[in-house]
Formats: sequence, structure tokens, C-alpha cells
Amino acid sequence: MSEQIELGEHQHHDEQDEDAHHIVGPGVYVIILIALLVGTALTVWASFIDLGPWNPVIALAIATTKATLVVLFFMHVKYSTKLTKLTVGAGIFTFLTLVSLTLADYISRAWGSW
Amino acid sequence: MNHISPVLWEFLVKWLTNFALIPPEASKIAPQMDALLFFMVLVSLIGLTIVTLLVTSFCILYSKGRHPVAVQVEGSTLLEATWTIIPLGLFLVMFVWGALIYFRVYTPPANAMNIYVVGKQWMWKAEHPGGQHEINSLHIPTGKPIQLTLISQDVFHSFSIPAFRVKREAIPGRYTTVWFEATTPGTYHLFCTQYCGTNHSQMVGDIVVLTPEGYRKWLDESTSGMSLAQNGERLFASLSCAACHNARPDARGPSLANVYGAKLALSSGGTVTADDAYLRESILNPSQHVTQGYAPIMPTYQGQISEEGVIALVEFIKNLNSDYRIQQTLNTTDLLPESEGSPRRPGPAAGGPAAKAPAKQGSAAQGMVKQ
Amino acid sequence: MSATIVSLPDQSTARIPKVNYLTKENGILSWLLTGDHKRIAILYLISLSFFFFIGGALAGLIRLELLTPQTDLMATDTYNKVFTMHGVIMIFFFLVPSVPATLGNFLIPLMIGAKDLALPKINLLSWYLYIAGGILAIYTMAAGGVDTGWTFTTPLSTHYVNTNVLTTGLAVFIAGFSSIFTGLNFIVTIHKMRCPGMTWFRLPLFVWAHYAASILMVLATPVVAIAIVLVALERTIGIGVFDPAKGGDPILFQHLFWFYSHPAVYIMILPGMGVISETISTFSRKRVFGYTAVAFSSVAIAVFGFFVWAHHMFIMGISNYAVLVFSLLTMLVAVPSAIKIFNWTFTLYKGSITFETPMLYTFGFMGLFTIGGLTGVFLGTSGTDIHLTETYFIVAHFHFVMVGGMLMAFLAGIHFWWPKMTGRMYPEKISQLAAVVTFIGFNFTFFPQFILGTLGMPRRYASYPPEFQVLNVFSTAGATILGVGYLLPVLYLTWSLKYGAIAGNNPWQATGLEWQVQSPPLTENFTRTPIMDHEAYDYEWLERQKEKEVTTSAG
Amino acid sequence: MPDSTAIAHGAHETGSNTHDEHPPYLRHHFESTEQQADAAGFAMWLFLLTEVMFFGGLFTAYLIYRNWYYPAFVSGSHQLNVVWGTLNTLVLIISSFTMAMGVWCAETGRRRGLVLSLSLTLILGLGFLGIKSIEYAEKIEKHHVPGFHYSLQSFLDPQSDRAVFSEYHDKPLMLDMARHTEVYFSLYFLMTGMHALHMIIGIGILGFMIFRARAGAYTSGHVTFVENFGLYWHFVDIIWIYLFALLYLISRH
Ligand code: HEA
Ligand code: HEA
Ligand code: HEC
Ligand code: CUA
Ligand SMILES: [Cu+2]
Repeated sequence: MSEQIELGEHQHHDEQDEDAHHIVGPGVYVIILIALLVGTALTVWASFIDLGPWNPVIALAIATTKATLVVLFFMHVKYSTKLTKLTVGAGIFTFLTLVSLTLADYISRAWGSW
Repeated sequence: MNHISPVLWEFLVKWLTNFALIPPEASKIAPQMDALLFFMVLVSLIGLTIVTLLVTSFCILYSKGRHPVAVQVEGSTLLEATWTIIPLGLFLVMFVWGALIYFRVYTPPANAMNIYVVGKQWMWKAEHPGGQHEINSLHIPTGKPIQLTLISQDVFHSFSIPAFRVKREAIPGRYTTVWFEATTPGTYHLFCTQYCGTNHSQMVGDIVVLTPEGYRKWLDESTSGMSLAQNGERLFASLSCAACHNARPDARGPSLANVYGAKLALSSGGTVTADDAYLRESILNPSQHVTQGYAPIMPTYQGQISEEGVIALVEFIKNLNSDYRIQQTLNTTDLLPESEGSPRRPGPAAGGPAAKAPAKQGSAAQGMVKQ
Repeated sequence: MSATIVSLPDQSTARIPKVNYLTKENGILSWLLTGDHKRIAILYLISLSFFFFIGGALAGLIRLELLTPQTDLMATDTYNKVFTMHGVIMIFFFLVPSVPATLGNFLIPLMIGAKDLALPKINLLSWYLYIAGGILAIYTMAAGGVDTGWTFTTPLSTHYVNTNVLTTGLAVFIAGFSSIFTGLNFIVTIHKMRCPGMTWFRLPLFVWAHYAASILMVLATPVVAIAIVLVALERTIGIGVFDPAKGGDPILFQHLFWFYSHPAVYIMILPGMGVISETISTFSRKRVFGYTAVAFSSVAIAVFGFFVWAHHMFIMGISNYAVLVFSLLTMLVAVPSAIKIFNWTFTLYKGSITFETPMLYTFGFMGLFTIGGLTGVFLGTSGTDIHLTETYFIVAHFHFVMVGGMLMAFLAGIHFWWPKMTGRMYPEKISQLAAVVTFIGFNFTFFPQFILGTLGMPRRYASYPPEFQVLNVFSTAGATILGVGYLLPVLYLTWSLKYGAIAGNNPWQATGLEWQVQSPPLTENFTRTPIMDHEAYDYEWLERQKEKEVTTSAG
Repeated sequence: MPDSTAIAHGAHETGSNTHDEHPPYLRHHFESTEQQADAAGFAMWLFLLTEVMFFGGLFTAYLIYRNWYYPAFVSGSHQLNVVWGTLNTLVLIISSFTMAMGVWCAETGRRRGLVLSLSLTLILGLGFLGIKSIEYAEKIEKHHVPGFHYSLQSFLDPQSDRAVFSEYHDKPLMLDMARHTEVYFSLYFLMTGMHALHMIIGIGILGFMIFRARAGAYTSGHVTFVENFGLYWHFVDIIWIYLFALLYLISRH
């Protein structure tokens, strides 16, 4: 059988990536910490100026940036396998499905007869 | 046969004489709904037959006895595509057809006669515009579109008339609507089809469809002397709504004449059409939508008026096409008795001196919501 | 049946291997503290069957009450409690864990060539959670029951009933976590524990189906958990999130509940579909037609399954536009199921078909699931849903998919893998009889309910107008037959534990890895890590193996 | 080797990545420590997905009611103390940093560093809860806990709530809108309470980990547990980042 040939090289689990275990050092962590602290200051500051409808948008954008930093660096996702990235993606996707499709109902209720 | 089992025999006879697969078609929408149902049954039967036929014939043709060695077949993209696209196509036809019917059932025509229905554990209360009330039954004429505006005082209920093929949930805290036009006089089932607690299965009644003449007769016989709008007017007076909504130049609230159906600009930006639901919201949650040019000073009447009271007010405001009536009520406010909760009281008593404290009963009924 | 594929070892000499997962250790503690996925599967099987028969007895009470139009057997509130407990037990304590927790648990490691699930302790924990939830549910019944319906509709459940909503909610909450852990364990196992050579497209379709179902368990179940927490807090301190009197929206509960409970129906059916793929291939001796299509349709069902939940709320007051969207998406999710049905059908084409019991159940599944699924499309079509919703049409729909579909698949699977699990065959003739009885009884019970529903008979009614009686009598009569059909397997399967023929490694001449090891398997499944060097369902490979007469038992 | 390589023959020891020595923490059903660590990490991520969806239900509710009752949410938000909130955010972010450092120490085999980082994380976690309880106490004082004698005073008559009023000059809410502040506070307590619950569980595990770390359990190669706990802790941090933005910072100007 021809598959036999491939068998030799076959990995235990095909998601294994190039560098299995990347260790992230304190340098990166300090930078991220500073970024997060700055982000916090920024978001508080931004909330005290009147930006109209943009206020919540800014607040959420900053929060999302902070969360992304935490996920990518503190949680090592930047250095993780595709599988981990996919998992994170799946979580965000399902979360957004729940929120957006539910909100779609609530928002469109106002458009016309219920 | 009937000596075998009288009970069984009785059933067979009963069934054969009553045998029906669908309820009577007594509304205009019913045949349309049935056409779609029939189409879907047909498609399903064809689909099921195809599957069954294939399975049976393969089982016969390729049973081990006949076909001892299997021939490995990997699959076929063509077939795969066929049975993806054909069912999808059929389902999409059903979707479009169904959506058309759905929108038809829930979009009442402008000339529909409106009847309010309040659901509560465990009865239906219908309020006709003429002030006729009925419990667990609904009299309607043929040949006239009827719109129901439903609300529940406690939990979800669902107003279902199988013979009309319509059904709508009665929701606590918000109006829903459905409409139909009956075609055949007769008495039909009314069910509560949303599970609502202990006596859910007893929350049933009759839909009595009458000819237009019969309906007029029924209306005359069961009139309570005061129309729904008149009840609303009395409430309007006793709750002192006219203190603000009096259409005077210095009035604190907007004039309510002809407000129904109007497009209103809101102070939050955007516009809203003043329908039943909006009127109700305005009375119970006034600061939810504040009309442009007015301060949000209107007090909430939540907890002070029962659902029936709100319905009466809404009906009154709907029919208000001049400020004349309001000015009238202004002058007589303190003379009018409390009409809330005693809608069947005959007319003459209305002028009597029996003025009561406002809406005691209303708040009691409302209190039920917060057990 | 004349032609069979059963190839049993010579019964006069055959032995059940001395060392196997059943005999490895003895004593009740060795079971209660086991990490072995196979033993946990057996624990599940026993406890699940227990709950099934409680649920079934409640179903019997429902049917008895509905024999007559009046409420003569029990008062309305008793009836309400009965169907609520029937629904709660059947869904959360029987059908959701049915195939995954028993067959899935038992077979996934064997099928992918692993020694165990990735997280054995979590696996055991999830059984304990299941039992804890189950005991709480039984306690609830004893303590007076609950009458909200299995859907816990607010504000009924939060403000208007004074039955044991909290304990039931807690029971479901706990069972939910059991389900989450099972799903999580499966996903990790399937990703990380496959043996060398076991690529994704060599996995048995059973594993694919469980993978898809596990995604749903992990991502959807937490939402019902939070919904239950909210209901509990609403009930105890009145937080107002679902209370219209305080400005909350009761429909929000529906959104959260169905965000779980719609995917849950696919949690219930997908593992069953996995079973069908295995049986239909084995008994027609052919690779499943369109392997990739079947595999991907499982994933498609799981993914699309997340977008359709509001089809349970078409008349509940969601916006008409939302109805439009959700109805359309419902049509899309129905397609992958159709793909599967047709692929299974064409698996028979040019096969060499035999009709052992699992195959009979499989045919039952295909017919009944097709009917159930197609009537689901009736409900997904917004227009006709107006007429059919909350009637017996729904009751018939979901019993067709759940009982006619999943329960049939469960029984097919139990029979199919019984020799592997116990080392002994079930008695063929009587089990074929049971399969036929079940099929007949099922149709008698639930087909009349479609007509009842179209005629307008509402569900959850303890009494009904007299003209519906005849069909209800049919239904009750059918339920009796059905009950017999379900009792029979319990009897003869128990009998077979002692007296059944010795099965040998591979009585069905099936291709899966699980069949290449001894039955019952060793605790560690494989003595050495297997290497997969052929596609799934490769019957030619099996033939060659047989020619070489390789024995695999380590016993 | 032809077909016979199949299962029957099991063959080559344990596939590709053979490990000669078997560390004591390698569970019997895994082939290698990498496989074991991989599986555990992946399982942790999946668990975090369930957490995302669990909080997802609450976020959905929040967004809906914020949309409906915006004025009530503004007034409710003004009742929260931004200073405490910001402080808590900083505390939690720093604790996330110390946790990350802990993971690094474990990975590089620094036992003392690990113990120190974990202890700092624990202290910061407790600090967070302390501040949170100060805030809760204030709410209880003002009767802003839904259900229990909920008081509308501060919203119907903001002037009575001098501290808040002088800062934001909130106009009094009408009765109906004021009532909806209860929904705001329900969500506030639910979300922060659920978050605090996660913190408490986390702190419990931290205590256990410090105990074990001192014995050197995580600095001899087996770091999975620390890494996974790190993921959990960072996740809880992320939830707070959103809670802070959504609950505290509504229309602060
Ligand atoms: C195992 C469980 C299970 C499964 C698999 C399904 C599958 C489906 N269900 Fe069902 N459903 C339930 C369990 C299930 N359901 C339950 C328990 C309820 C009630 C809950 C309650 O209220 O108590 C319910 C209720 C329910 C409703 C709500 C009704 C209402 O409350 O008004 C709807 C509406 O859309 C629906 C739709 C569907 C659809 C479209 C599918 C589809 O996935 C079906 C797809 C399958 C097919 C379509 C069959 C195969 C197709 C073919 C062979 C092709 C045939 C050929 C041609 C067309 C040419 N279901
Ligand atoms: C896995 C799910 C599952 C299963 C297997 C079943 C199995 C059965 N169900 Fe169930 N059913 C549901 C899930 C399920 N049901 C759900 C979710 C609801 C909705 C609840 C709600 O509205 O909240 C429901 C509701 C429901 C109703 C509607 C009640 C109502 O709306 O008023 C009915 C009525 O006929 C019914 C009947 C049956 C019958 C006859 C069986 C049969 O298949 C059972 C056959 C099995 C046995 C009979 C047990 C074996 C025999 C014995 C233990 C011996 C003793 C036997 C007797 C006393 C007769 N069920
Ligand atoms: C204190 C004065 C006041 C009283 C009393 C009052 N209203 Fe109003 N009402 C207003 C004001 C001001 C508005 C416009 C701002 C708003 O929408 O809140 C309004 C708006 C309305 C609207 C919406 C119409 C529109 O143009 O937006 C309706 C309907 C209404 N009121 C009905 C009533 C009814 C019915 C009562 C008595 C039960 C009542 N009101 C009592 C002041 C009052
Ligand atoms: Cu009202 Cu059911
Ligand atoms: Cu569904």
C-alpha cells in the first residue's frame, strides 16, 4: 500500500507546530503591562470627554485592544498552534453570534409591527 | 363486528364519521395556509417515497443472498450536488411561500375592526369597541376583517383558532396583533396554546362566527351601555390626564387629538408611529419615548391602571379626533365616577354621585403581576 | 434471515478473554473510582436506562390520562408535573447523554487507537455530575414535582408557579456541566490522541459525528446554564431581568434558552447519526457513500445549528424580520440532514446487505427521522408554524426525531456494539422481533399525533375536546406496544450477559479499530499503539487481514 | 513492510517522538509529555470557551437593556465610583502581569520567582476583592441591591445624593425610568458577582499552587498546571476589562 511510505514521518497529532513551546520572556510582559496601563488611563480619560455616540465605541475599542493584547501575549496565543488560534476564533465567533442575532431581533422589533 | 368489542366499535364508527385531517376552513387565510400545507405534505411524501423506494429496492437487489460481494463505490459529486440542491430549492420555495403567509397573517388591513383580548390565568377576556365584554368566547361577523390586539396580564398565553389557522401569543407587558376574516358561520374552538400553568387546558372557549345581521343582533343584545372609548374617556377624566393634555396653548402635554397613526418626532432623534403599542407605552413608560418639544414630565401610570383600563384609554385616544371631548371632560372631571373595574354598570349610574377614589381595583389587578 | 455476516468463533472452544476491562479489577469501588472510559460508559449505560424507564413510566401516565377527554386519572396540575418531569428526564438525563456518554465514551478511544480519553478524571467527574443532577431530579419529583414544562418559560417559572423550579433548575444546571465536560473531553481526545496514521479523513464517521456534537455541547450548554442562574435569581430575589413588571423582557429568556436548546437537539441527533453511519456500512459491507460529504455535513449541522434558535419563537413576539431570517436559516440547516439520508441510502447501492437487528433499527431510523425531519421543515416555515406550533404536531415532530430517530439509533448502536462491550451476542431472533415491535408501536403512538396537531389539539393539555379522542386512543394503544418493545431488550440483553453466544473479536466482520481488539477489550485497549494504514471502512483490507489469519487478542 | 503493519502488529514502539525516561507525572494513556501538556492546554482553552459563552448570556442581556433604558443606565453608572473601578482595573492588570511572570518563572525553572509571583498575584487578587467589597458595601448602604428594599431615591431626587450629584448634575429620572435602574443594578451585581466568584475560585487555587510551588512541584518541567491556571486568570482579567468599560464608563462627562 502506498500510504505506508508516509507512515514513517507521520506525527502523533497533526496540529503540532514548528516550535512547540515558545517561552515568552519578561521583556514582552513588561511592555504589555505598560500598554495595558496606558490603555486603562486612556479609556478613563476618553470617557470624560463628550464624543456623543462615539463614547461607547471608543470604550469598547480600547477594551478590545487590551483584551487582544492579553490574549496574544499573556495567554501566548501569538506563539501558539493554529488549533489554539482557531479555538479562540471559534469562541469569539459563537459569542458574536449570540449577541448579534439576539440584538438583531431587538433592534428590528422597533421597525414595525411586532 | 360489534360483538367483539363494543367500545372499539364505537370508536371506529366515531372515527369514520368524524374523520378529518384538517380542521374546517373558516377564514380567508385558511385555504391559503392549507395550500402550502398540502404542498409541503406532497413534497414530503415524494421525498419519503423516494427514500423508501430506494432503500427497499436496494435491500432487495443487493441483499447478501443475491449480491454476495459488495462493489465498493466511493461516491459521486454529481449525486451529492443533486441531493443538496433539490431539497434546498424545495425548502426555499417553502420558506418564501411561508413567509408570504406569515406576513399576511400578522399585517392587519387598515379597515379591520379591532377587538381587544386580555389573557390571564386562566381565561380570555374580549372587549369589543362597543363596550361588549365576553369571557372565553368571541363573537364575530363574517366578511369583515377583524384585528385582535392581545395582551396578557400575567404569563404568556396564546390565542389559537385552528379553524382560522391563526394563532398569536398574548405577552405580558406588550401588545401583539393578529387578524383574520371569517367566512363561514359556526362555532369553532378557541384554545390557549401556550402553556400557562395549572389550568392551561381549561383556558378554552368558543369562537362564534355570525352573519353580519346576526352579529348586529348579538351586539345589541349584549351591549353594556357604554362603549370602550367612553370607558376610556371616564378614565381619562378620573386620572386627570386632561390636566396636561388639554390642548390649551399653555398645555404641558401634547394634544392627543389625531395622534393615533401619526408619525411623531422623538426628542432622542428618530420618529415613531403612534400605534396601539406606542400609546400603551406612553401611558405606562412615558419617559421611554419622549415627544419632541416636551419635557419628560408625564408621570407613569404603571401599577395604577389595569390592562383593561389601559385598553380603554388607548381606545379612547385612538378615536379622539378633536380636542372638543377633552375640554368637555375637563369641566366634569370631579363629577365622574370611577369606571374602572365595573365596566358592566348600566349607563344611568354613570352620572350619579358615586365618585370613588381613583383606580383602587386597577392597582389590585396590577398587583397580581408581582406576586 | 438466511444470509448473515455474523461470524462467531466455535462456541465449544471459544472463551471470553480472561483479562479484560470488566475483570481487571473487582469490587464496587473499582467501578466507582475508575478512570477507564469503558467502565464509565457502562456506568452511564446503567444509569441512563434507569432514567429512561422513569421517563417512560411518566410517558405511560401521560398516555393513560389522555385516553379520555376529561381529566379523570389525575388533576391538571399533576398532569402538568408529569409531562414536565417526562420532558426534563428524557432530554437532560436520557437523550442528551445517551449515545455520547455510553457508546461515545466506550468507542471513541478504541476507534482512534487511544488508550483512554484525554481526561479520564474529568470523564468520571462528569458521570458523578450526571448522577448528582439525576438524584436531584428524582428528589424534585418526590418533593412534589415541578410544573413549568421542560422549557421553563418565564415569567411562569419565575413568578407564577410555586413548585420546585429551583431544584429542577439546579439539576439541569449540573447535568449541563456533565455534558460540557463530556464534550470537552471528546474534542481534546479526538484532536490529541489519535494514533499514528489516523488522519482526520480516516476517522470513522461515528467520531466525526461526536466531534460535531461536542462542539455544540461546549459552546451552547453554558448559555442555558446562565439562563437558569438568571431564572433562579429572578425567583429568589426578583432581579427583574425577565420580569415585564420591572422592565425586563421575558423573551430574552427564550433567546437564551433556545440558544442552547436548539443546538441541543443536534447534540441529541448527531451521535445517533454517527451510529447509523457505522451500522449501515457494516451491514452492507461497503464504505459509506460520500464519506467526506457525510463528515462535513455533521460539522455543517453543528455550525448552522447555532443560527436558527429563534424558530422556536416565531409567534412569541420576536420581530417579523427576525422571523424571516431565522426561518431562512432553518431551511439551510435542514439540508445537511437530507444529504446524510441520501448518502446512507446510496451506501446500500451495490452492497451486500444483511438484516441483523442493528440494521433493522437503522432502517427504522432512516424512515422515521426523514418523517420527523421533514415535519421539522413544516415548523421552520414561518407561515405554517403559525397553525402548527404548540400543537401535537410539534409533539409528533420531536418524538419522531428523538424517539424514532435517536432512540432507534441508540438501540441500533447498543445491539451493534453489545458483543464488543460484553463479549457476548444478544439473541438475534427475539431482538429482531423487538425492533419490529418498536417500529410498529412507534408509528401507532406518534403518527396519529400529526393529525391531532393539524386538527389543532394543543400540547400540554390534560383534557381535550371529545372529537380528538379516537386518535388519542390509537396513540395510547401504540404507546403500550412501544413500552413492550423497549422492555424486551432489557430482558434479553440482561439474559445474554450470561447465556449469550461468545462473540469473538469481530462478529460483524466490521472494519473499525475497535473490532480488531479482543472483546471485551483490555483496560488499556491496545497492548501496543496501533498504526492506522488504511482508510475507514476498508473491507478489502479486512479481507486481506483475514487471509493472513492474524489474531489480535492479547488475552 | 506491507499491510501487516496494521493494528495487529502495533509495531514501532510508540510512534515518532519516543521518550526514553517516563517522568512520574506522565499519565499512562499518553504517549509523551508533550502530548499530555498539549491535551491539557487545549482542554483549558475549551473550558474558557464555555466561560465566554457563560458570560455571553450576561453581556447579551446588558446590551439589550442598555439599548432600551439608556438614561437609567447612565444614572446607574454614575453611582459607581470610577476611582475605585480604575484602581481595581489597575490591580487586576498588574496581577495578570505577575501571573504571566509566574508562568515564565515556572517555564524557566525559577522556584523562588514562581512563589513570589504567585504570592503577589494572590495578594493583588485579594486586593481586588477588598475594593470590590467596599463598593458593594456602599451599594448596600444606599439600597441599590435589587430585590432587597431597592430604593429609587438617588434617581428620583439626585440632589439627595450630594456626592454623585455635584459631580454629574444628573437630572431626576421619571418614575418609570428610575425603576429601570434596578435592571442596571441587577446586571451590575450579576456580572461583577459572577466575576468575583471566578476570582475567589482563582484565589483558592492560587493558594494551593503557592503551597505546591514552594515544594518545587512546578519547576521541574511539569508546568502545565501553572500555564493553565495562568490562562484562567488572564481570562478573568479580560472579563473585567470589559465590565469596567461597560458598567463604569457610561457617559461620564
Ligand atoms: C433530536 C431532536 C431534533 C431534531 C434532529 C430536530 C430537527 C429539526 N427540527 Fe425540531 N424540535 C425538537 C427536536 C428536534 N428537531 C424538539 C424537542 C422540539 C420542541 C421543543 C419544545 O417546544 O418542547 C422541536 C421543535 C422544532 C421547531 C419549533 C416549533 C415551534 O415551537 O413552533 C421547529 C421550527 O422550525 C423545528 C424544526 C426542525 C428542523 C427544520 C429540523 C431539521 O434539522 C430536520 C432536518 C431533516 C430532514 C429535513 C429530513 C431529511 C430530509 C430528506 C430525506 C430529504 C427529503 C427529500 C426532499 C425534500 C425532496 N423543530
Ligand atoms: C428523549 C426524549 C423522549 C422520549 C424517549 C419520549 C418518549 C415518549 N413520550 Fe415524550 N416528550 C418528550 C421527550 C421524550 N418523550 C419531551 C421533551 C416532551 C415535552 C415535555 C413538555 O411539554 O414540557 C414530551 C411530551 C410528551 C407528550 C405530550 C404531553 C403534552 O404535551 O401534554 C406525550 C403524549 O403522548 C409523550 C408521549 C411519549 C411516549 C408515549 C413515549 C414513549 O416512547 C415511551 C415508551 C417507553 C416506555 C413506555 C417505558 C418502557 C416501559 C415501562 C417502564 C413499563 C411501564 C409502562 C407503562 C406504565 C405504560 N411525550
Ligand atoms: C404631568 C402632565 C401629564 C399628565 C398628567 C399626563 N400626561 Fe401624557 N404626556 C405629557 C407630556 C409632557 C407628554 C409628551 C412627552 C412624552 O412623551 O413623555 C405626554 C405624552 C403622552 C402620550 C404620547 C403622545 C405623543 O404625542 O407623544 C400619550 C398617549 C399620553 N401622554 C397619554 C396620557 C394619558 C392617557 C394620561 C392619563 C392617564 C396622561 N397622558 C397624563 C404630560 C402628561
Ligand atoms: Cu393560557 Cu395556556
Ligand atoms: Cu429547533
